[in-house]
Amino acid sequence: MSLLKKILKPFLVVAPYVLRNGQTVAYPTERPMFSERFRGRHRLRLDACISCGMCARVCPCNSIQLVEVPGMEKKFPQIDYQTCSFCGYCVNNCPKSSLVFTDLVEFATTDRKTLVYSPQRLMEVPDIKDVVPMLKYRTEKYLTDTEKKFRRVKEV
Amino acid sequence: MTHLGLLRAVAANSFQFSRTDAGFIAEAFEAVVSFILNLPWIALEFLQVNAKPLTQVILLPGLAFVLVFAIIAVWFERKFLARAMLRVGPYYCGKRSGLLQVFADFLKLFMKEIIVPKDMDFMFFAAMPVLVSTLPAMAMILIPFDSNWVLWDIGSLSLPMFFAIAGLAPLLPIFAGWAANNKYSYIGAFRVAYMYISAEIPLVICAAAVAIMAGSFDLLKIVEAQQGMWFAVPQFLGFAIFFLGVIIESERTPFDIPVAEVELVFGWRTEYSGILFGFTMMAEYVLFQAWTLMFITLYLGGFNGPVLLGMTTASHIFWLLAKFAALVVLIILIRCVFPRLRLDQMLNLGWRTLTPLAVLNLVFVLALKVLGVY
Amino acid sequence: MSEESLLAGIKEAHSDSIESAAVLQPRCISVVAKMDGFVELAESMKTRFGFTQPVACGGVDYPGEQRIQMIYYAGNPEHKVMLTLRVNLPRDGPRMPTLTGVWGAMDFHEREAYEMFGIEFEGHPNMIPFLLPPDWRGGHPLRKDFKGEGVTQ
Amino acid sequence: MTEPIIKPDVMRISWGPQHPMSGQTRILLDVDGEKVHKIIADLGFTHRGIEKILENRSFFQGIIPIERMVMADTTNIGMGYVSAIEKALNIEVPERAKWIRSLMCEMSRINSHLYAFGLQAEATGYFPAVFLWTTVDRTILLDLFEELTGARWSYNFILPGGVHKDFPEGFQAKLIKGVEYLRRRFEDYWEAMVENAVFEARCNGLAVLKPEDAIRLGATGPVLRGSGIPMDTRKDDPYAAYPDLDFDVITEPACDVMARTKVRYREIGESLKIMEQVANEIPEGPISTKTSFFVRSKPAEVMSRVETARGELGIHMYTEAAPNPYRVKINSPTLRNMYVFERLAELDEILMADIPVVINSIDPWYLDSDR
Repeated sequence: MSLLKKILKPFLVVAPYVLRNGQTVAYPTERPMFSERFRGRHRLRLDACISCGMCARVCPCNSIQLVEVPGMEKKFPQIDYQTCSFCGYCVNNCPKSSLVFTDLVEFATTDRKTLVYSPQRLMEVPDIKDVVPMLKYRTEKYLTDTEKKFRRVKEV
Repeated sequence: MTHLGLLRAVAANSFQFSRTDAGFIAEAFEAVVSFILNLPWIALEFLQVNAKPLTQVILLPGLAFVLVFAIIAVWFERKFLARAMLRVGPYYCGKRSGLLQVFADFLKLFMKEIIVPKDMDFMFFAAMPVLVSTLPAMAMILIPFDSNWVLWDIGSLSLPMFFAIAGLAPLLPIFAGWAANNKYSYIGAFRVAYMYISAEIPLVICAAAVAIMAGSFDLLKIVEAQQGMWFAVPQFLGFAIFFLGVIIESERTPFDIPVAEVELVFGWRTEYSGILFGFTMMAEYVLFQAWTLMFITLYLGGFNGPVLLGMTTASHIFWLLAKFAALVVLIILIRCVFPRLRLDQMLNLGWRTLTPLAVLNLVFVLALKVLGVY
Repeated sequence: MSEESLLAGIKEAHSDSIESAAVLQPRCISVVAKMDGFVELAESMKTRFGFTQPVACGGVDYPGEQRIQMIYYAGNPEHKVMLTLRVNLPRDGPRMPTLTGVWGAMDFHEREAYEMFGIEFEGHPNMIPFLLPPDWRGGHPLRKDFKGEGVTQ
Repeated sequence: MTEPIIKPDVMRISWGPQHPMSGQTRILLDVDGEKVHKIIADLGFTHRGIEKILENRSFFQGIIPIERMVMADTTNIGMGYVSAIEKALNIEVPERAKWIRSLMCEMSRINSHLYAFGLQAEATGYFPAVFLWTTVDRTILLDLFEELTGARWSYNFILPGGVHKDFPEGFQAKLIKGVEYLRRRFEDYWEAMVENAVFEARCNGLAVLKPEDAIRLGATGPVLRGSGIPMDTRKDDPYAAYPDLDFDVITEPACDVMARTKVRYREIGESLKIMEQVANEIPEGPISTKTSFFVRSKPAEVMSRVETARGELGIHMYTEAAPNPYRVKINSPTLRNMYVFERLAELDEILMADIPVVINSIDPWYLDSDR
């Protein structure tokens, strides 16, 4: 009898899942919203940077270099995202908070040289709509409403 | 001169073509020209005579049925399993339904290189997937879709013939596994051998019980005998055994032991690539189709069902296909629910449980027959 | 204090084959053994003092003092104390008897020490490279003078 | 690795590293038909020399490579390394930081156990449902991690001296919500997988590791507890806030693959209990003591042991007057359990079909064993 229960019970558990909705985020049309502390691409505020070089010294992956910027006297950090591990040491140890994280994660490119971001490129963060043109919805996270389909939170 | 006579003349003359006889050449030329000119009429006559078998070969138990089922079943299985896994399944090809993904995958498999490993018997290796996918399809021509919609009506030989043709299928994976010259294929092939023998014997005993109950080996008569009550009711044991047997024969979870992906890389299919791999995948569905149809014919009343809209043949075909679809959904659901059994457990199940129970079922049916209930 | 009493027992029983012994930190004792009678000491650790659970072994290189210290880690499941049993080896051509006869699980770890430090274990059943590729020619990576040369042949 | 000579009467199969279930390792199997006579593990495909890398990094920078040892279980590994640093440098950790550390360790443990649980399902051929369910449920934990630390996989949130940041606003409520959700989900796992007749048939009585063998072969973690021995570093050598937390050491007496699976299942329940306790009872206070990034240490030798999801991780660290450690010896749990796996073929009868089930019952993570 218990064997029969062990054969039939899994059916009753699994079968309702077929009627549930998938939990997949259909990426180019949907994109999850990240939290405030999310470590995505950096943004550099050139006016606040004092060129102390702390970020380059603390970087465990040696992906930060100080380079010259045309038209400026000082040197500014250039980040190589081929090796960056997004550990956040540079952001934490920045004395003037001139390096901050954004929630941009779209790094895909056809040339790996373009993954080396110069200070000028680090300065401006592109709009998400320009990076992912097919994006229609930003979705909320699982924890808020797991059992249902993601509510479309806000249209981009 | 009838067209057939003309054909015969052409055939007879062509044997003598080596003689350089001018008159003969002119005659032959004339015959060929008249044959070509009469070709449309020959074709028309051929079609007139063979309209129904042709439809059957091309449409219902034939090519279109097999291909459409394979396409729909692959698509459905992927979508269905994805739902059970909380995924969405194929999504982008074909407007979110993912139906075109199957065609895209087929095209991809077709384009891919067929990798030929070293020291293998290539002709043997390449022939097997094609045969594996066509043999069960040949067994399907015996299935009655209606009392006058049977492609190969051989009367009281049809049930043994089905087992004879479908019983050949397990031989081919064994050859394929041997030909591939790979250790995993080899183990997979031997698993096939063990598994099919243990499964086929209870299946045959169950089929024998059905034949005794119906009083005939003719599949049509078996179906007609189930007009009052499906054989699944008096022979519940046989029904359950044959259901397990269908899953075993079509190598589906929990009995996909010969191709167990996480144990043997892909069992006897390991070395296949490109379109040959496509054929082996196709074979799984064709086997599945043939055995499920047989199962319905033997136990679930075949094409029996209430006549809809006064169209007897159409409604019979509809009922058979409806039962078929329901079974397919059930068997695919089983795939989401159960893990795979081990080979020794499977053999224990086959020899120690299913075979005695099948014999018990046979005895029960004989008792019913002797007591005159049936 | 279980580790104190254990340590006292060890010191008393094996005073002649122990160079020094101390409590490294709570629940961890450190015994530095002499090369002579090392296997017997380990055997006695296992049978008499209950260090039946092998954990690992590894080495530390001291190029300034021209020695390599081989450390065996073993646990005592009863008192939950970890033993580090050490022995000093010369830096060039270090050889020592294997402890796989005492703790079978040291098999993998001794093979690792063999390729990482170049310590030869006499009587080891399967002394072949473990983590490094079989055609490795770059020397012994965890020695302090390894600079990464010859890594790519 | 050089292969021992093949006996003529037995077939030797190279299982991995291209096998769908093997992971990044190769296992040589001597099989006679379906029966496995001998298992030889060939490790080292993912050796990266982490011990050598750590010698060349400052204490803070070393956290990043060492967390790459087990990606599903980064916090526990980082916890071991950081507590070794703290012992070497004599850094005091505030009480609240300890509680946050315990919370993260437990979340990490659930994450890793869920992955192991799903792989166990997949190894028995139960691919469709449970592996993907655990993947979906791990997303809950990853979201919580992201809310707290900002990263979804490798956090380096536990730093010498405390933790990086305090809870964000409303985080405790989310924790409770997540715990409740996971509790609900685990009932499904139990009924669909552990109580499944076919799964039981596959796992019951398979690869029995008797308690004395488990000790003798040096098993650790859920493998040891699945053999009925209540050894858990969180109790034996407490670290972080574990002395103040209320939890049980899970053991199962059956000693087989099923027992190990059940240990993981029930340990997830204990971890959820701890998560709930932390969310409700966490003390107020500072979260870290100020520690310089380029801190220099004194000569010292310390040993830190933590209970990761796979078992006891030992970090034996030697320091001298320098900003980086002199030598770090990592006693990884998977390497110990791999030896147990190698010997299992001698202790119990294992069939070819059982190999993926048995190897996933010890929950191997080859980046951990190869370092």
